[in-house]
Amino acid sequence: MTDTTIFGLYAAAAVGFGLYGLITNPQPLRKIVAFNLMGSGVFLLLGVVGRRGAAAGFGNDPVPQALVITGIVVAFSATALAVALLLRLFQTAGSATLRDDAPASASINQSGD
Amino acid sequence: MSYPATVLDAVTTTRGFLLVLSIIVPVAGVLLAFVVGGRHIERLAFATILFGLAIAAAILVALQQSDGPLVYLLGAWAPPLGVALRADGLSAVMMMVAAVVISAVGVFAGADFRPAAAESRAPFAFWILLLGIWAALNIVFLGGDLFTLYVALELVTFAAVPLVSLDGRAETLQAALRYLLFALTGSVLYLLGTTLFYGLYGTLDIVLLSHRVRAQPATLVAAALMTTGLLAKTALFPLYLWLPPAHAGAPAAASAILSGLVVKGSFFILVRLWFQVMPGLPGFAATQLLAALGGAAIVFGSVVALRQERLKLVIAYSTLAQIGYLFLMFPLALSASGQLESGGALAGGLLQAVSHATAKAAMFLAAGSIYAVLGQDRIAGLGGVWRALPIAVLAFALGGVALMGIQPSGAYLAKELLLQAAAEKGQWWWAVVLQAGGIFTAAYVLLVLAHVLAPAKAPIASDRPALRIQETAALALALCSLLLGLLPWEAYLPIAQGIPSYRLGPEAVSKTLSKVLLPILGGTVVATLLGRWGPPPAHITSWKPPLAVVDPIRRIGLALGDLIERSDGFLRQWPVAGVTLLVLVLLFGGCNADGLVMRMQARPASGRHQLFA
Amino acid sequence: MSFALDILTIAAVSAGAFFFLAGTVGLLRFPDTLTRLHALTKADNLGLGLVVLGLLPQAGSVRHGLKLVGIWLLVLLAGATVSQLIARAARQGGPAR
Amino acid sequence: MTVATILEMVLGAVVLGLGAWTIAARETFAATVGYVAYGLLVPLIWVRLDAVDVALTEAAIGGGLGGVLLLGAAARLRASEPAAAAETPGKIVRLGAAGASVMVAAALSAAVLLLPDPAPTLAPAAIANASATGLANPVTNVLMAFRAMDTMLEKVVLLLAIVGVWSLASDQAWGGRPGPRHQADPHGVFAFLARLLPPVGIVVGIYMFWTGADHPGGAFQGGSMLAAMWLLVIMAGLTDTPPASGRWLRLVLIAGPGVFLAVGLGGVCFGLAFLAYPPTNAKPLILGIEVAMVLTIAVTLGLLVAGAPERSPQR
Repeated sequence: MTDTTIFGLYAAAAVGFGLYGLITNPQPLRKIVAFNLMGSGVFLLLGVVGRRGAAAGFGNDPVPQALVITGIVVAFSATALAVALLLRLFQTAGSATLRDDAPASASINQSGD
Repeated sequence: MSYPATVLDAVTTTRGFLLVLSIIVPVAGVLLAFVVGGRHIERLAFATILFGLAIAAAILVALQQSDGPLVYLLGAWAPPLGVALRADGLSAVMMMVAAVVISAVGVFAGADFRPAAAESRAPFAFWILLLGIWAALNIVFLGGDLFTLYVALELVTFAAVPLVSLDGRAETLQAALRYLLFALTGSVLYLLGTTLFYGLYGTLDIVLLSHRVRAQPATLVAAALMTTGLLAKTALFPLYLWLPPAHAGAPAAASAILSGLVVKGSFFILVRLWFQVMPGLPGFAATQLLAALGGAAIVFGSVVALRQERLKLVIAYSTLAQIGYLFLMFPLALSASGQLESGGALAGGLLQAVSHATAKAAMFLAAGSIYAVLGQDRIAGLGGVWRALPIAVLAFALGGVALMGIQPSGAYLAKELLLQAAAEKGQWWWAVVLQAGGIFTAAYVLLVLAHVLAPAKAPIASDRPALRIQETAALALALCSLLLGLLPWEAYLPIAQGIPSYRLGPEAVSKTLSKVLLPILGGTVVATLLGRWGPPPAHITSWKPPLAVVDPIRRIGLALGDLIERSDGFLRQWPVAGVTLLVLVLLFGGCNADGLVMRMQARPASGRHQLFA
Repeated sequence: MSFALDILTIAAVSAGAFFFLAGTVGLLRFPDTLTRLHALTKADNLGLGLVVLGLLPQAGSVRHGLKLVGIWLLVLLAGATVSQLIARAARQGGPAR
Repeated sequence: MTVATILEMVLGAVVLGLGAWTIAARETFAATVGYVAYGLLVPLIWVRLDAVDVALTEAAIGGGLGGVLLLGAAARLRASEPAAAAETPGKIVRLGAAGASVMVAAALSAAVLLLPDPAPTLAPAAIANASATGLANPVTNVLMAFRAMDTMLEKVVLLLAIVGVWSLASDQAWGGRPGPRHQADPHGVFAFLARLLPPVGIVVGIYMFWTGADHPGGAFQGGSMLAAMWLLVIMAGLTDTPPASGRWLRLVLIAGPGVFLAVGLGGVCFGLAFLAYPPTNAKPLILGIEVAMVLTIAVTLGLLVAGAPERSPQR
């Protein structure tokens, strides 16, 4: 087992932690953190893939690196949008939860417009 | 200057630039609209839409004249280093549908999102996001690289989520947040699979992958992750927790886009993945599982739709059912060794997507017109609405009829093609599901129509008059869907035999009649048994004897409906949906592994050719 | 000469590592915010300073050496400011950690 | 087993432990603090993977700006905590989730172990074609030439994220200044830092961008550095966020994708292809795009952290 593979296993574990947090944490902000953890696991995996493809004098295949950089920016945009939604939801509803106990027909019927 | 090509199609074809145009025109529209803002944003959007519509049409024409897919190598860099755009028949058709639906929605929204003297929030966001979704969908349809498709998927999501919460109410904000978080989970899974594909084969280009992908254990993991991620974004049962509140809560124009087009984006990538990226990989069990989920979606979505009290929720749950319909094609089109076997089934699946896109957009727009006039959309309160909004009601009805699969609608043609494939393969159980799907659809459409056509309980107190242009936009889309079956699809979709003809004759008439009557009669029965009806009007005494007969059966139906509605509430809880998501990953991995063992012995011939004309 | 410089490097970096260790132990074990901050600043200022000092002979060029010193100075600045802010927040009954 | 391997295992274990902490911590604020620490340590792994470009990006965007965003949200959401904690799913669901997560992670690990050896790579192809751009940093080559489409689209992603965040404003606050007005003691230590650091930070940011042509660095890294400096000044109350309706602000926000698009079309006009650069002028053209992109990225990232417009432009 090479040291690169070790990082690959860590990445898989980070994805696993992220998935668990995303599913079980009731607080949306924690879900967002878990999503980021999961994302970072995926990016690490790409880094490991790139590292395995080290060749031609490069320590890391540049293509996966570029994908990761694009991916990080996309993930950041997602985080920003989710946080803004969450803050607005908290401001409007006074609570921040994804729970939807009421039957769907009841939850949308008081419309303002 | 470019990297030595390893594939035959790695050259830009003539008129390939049309593909670039179809992406950068809406992108340029987004950028300009963002700067201009203010009062001119709507006109700018209209100009972009017209331009885009023309490009989509031009691509259809160009594709017919070329003898293979249109290809454009971005920056003249050939894959695997570069990224290619490719348009085959499937992409061209989907692009045209997107253009048509967006045009109609644009006309409809022109009345709702007309900016006032100063720039205001909702129009600004709506028009930019509309163009953004369009650009993103075109990339989804054309992208030849799995990572470019990932970015496109994210673009779709980022444009779609704010549309859900455009009116700013707490419920819609919550729906948007759910949608965003679940969709993000799906895209992370997709990206994971993409990563593994790169690690395995050193390319993300779809055509190159189709040559290189072999049935290996790591490939199965990648495929399972990507499939499930895309299912979460498509909202296939049981991963639909975000769909009903998001689609029903958004403004009508946005709902039409979300239900009609957005879910088709991830579905389209799934089709690319299963049919092109990894031919020979999905096993019998995996395709059956996919279609079984589809079948469950039909039953679940339809039954819950029948029990909704609000029109927009009926339509939203109908989307859930219709998404299920899209997945019935997988076992019919793919052979047991995962190769494309029946082009007709694939064409049928795509046609179903096309018909649903137009019909569902029409229905949401019609519902939006009704909502705008009545100020509410409770089904029980829809009596007499056809007097106030005859065109909207007609649009809704025609959209419903088109969805049921009645001649000459696109859904009819789709159903015929799928039934044909089911008969050829001897998988009769899918034929049953296909027919049941039509009956269920008829049931909720008839249920709504029965209320709409009933006499008004109270005179309609209208806030504002009906806008004819909005109703007409809805009607145009509904007519589109209804007449889709008459178009020459052979040029774009892999339909081997001629399409079932429409020649008149006594035999044809009786056959047609039976095909029309089956869903309508079946639908009436189902709607009577499972629907929510108020007490019958007391003054009609003739209702009593039949009611006495129906009552016990109806009670069973209601109990069944209750059960399904309760499981619907259970499945829509976040933790449950999350666990289901992971279980599906494992199931798909397991199903494909099952096929893997089979294929280890008999590896398929390397006949991995271009599947699509 | 280079041997002496290597010895200096080893000594300084080890000392720096010790302060980091001490600072971390303090962060985990001390009872309240202010004492924890006290421990942390040891790691930031002294620990990093010693590490940078130890690395200077290995830097190779003056430019790289200046970059190293620049890093230390920036961390000093940021660390000092943040400690102040945290301490003030702690005194005003903010987030107790 | 070498010292380096042991070091890597320990580093990975610490990072993973922090990751687990962000999931397990009881308090949301503590979890976000844990995430910031995680985000600052992950770049070390990236350096060990010989991907310095990514390490810089991850530190600046993942750890830095992402951390600010999450910490700010955690502070504003503190009141929602008890209600959310009451909704923790039952033991069966948690066990099920844990089991399923472990199995998916195990499948993923198996896939990692089964990756082919020798691994496929595009590094030689990237080298062979580097002469077309005249840039020595291979990652910049991939981002700006070979996969330029992704990079351009990602700028559109950023813009749509801005539109999405702004669409969450109330109708009255439309066109107003994003985020809350920060108050700080103008003679306090924070204001002092906000005056002292930005000149240095701006130089470093521009350097990171400039050196990205040939060495690790680039528009993203430099842009996020500039964004951080801007946010620092805003948070110290020395300046305010610009009104969202400003014409200049809008122009800056589309400058990156706009210039990218224009240069891409220029490639068509010169008879090459969309997003192709004429070999003689490739480097200046790419740098031109990157200048626009740095500006756009800096302002976009800053505004994404600031949030939706909250205050009318007059106040």
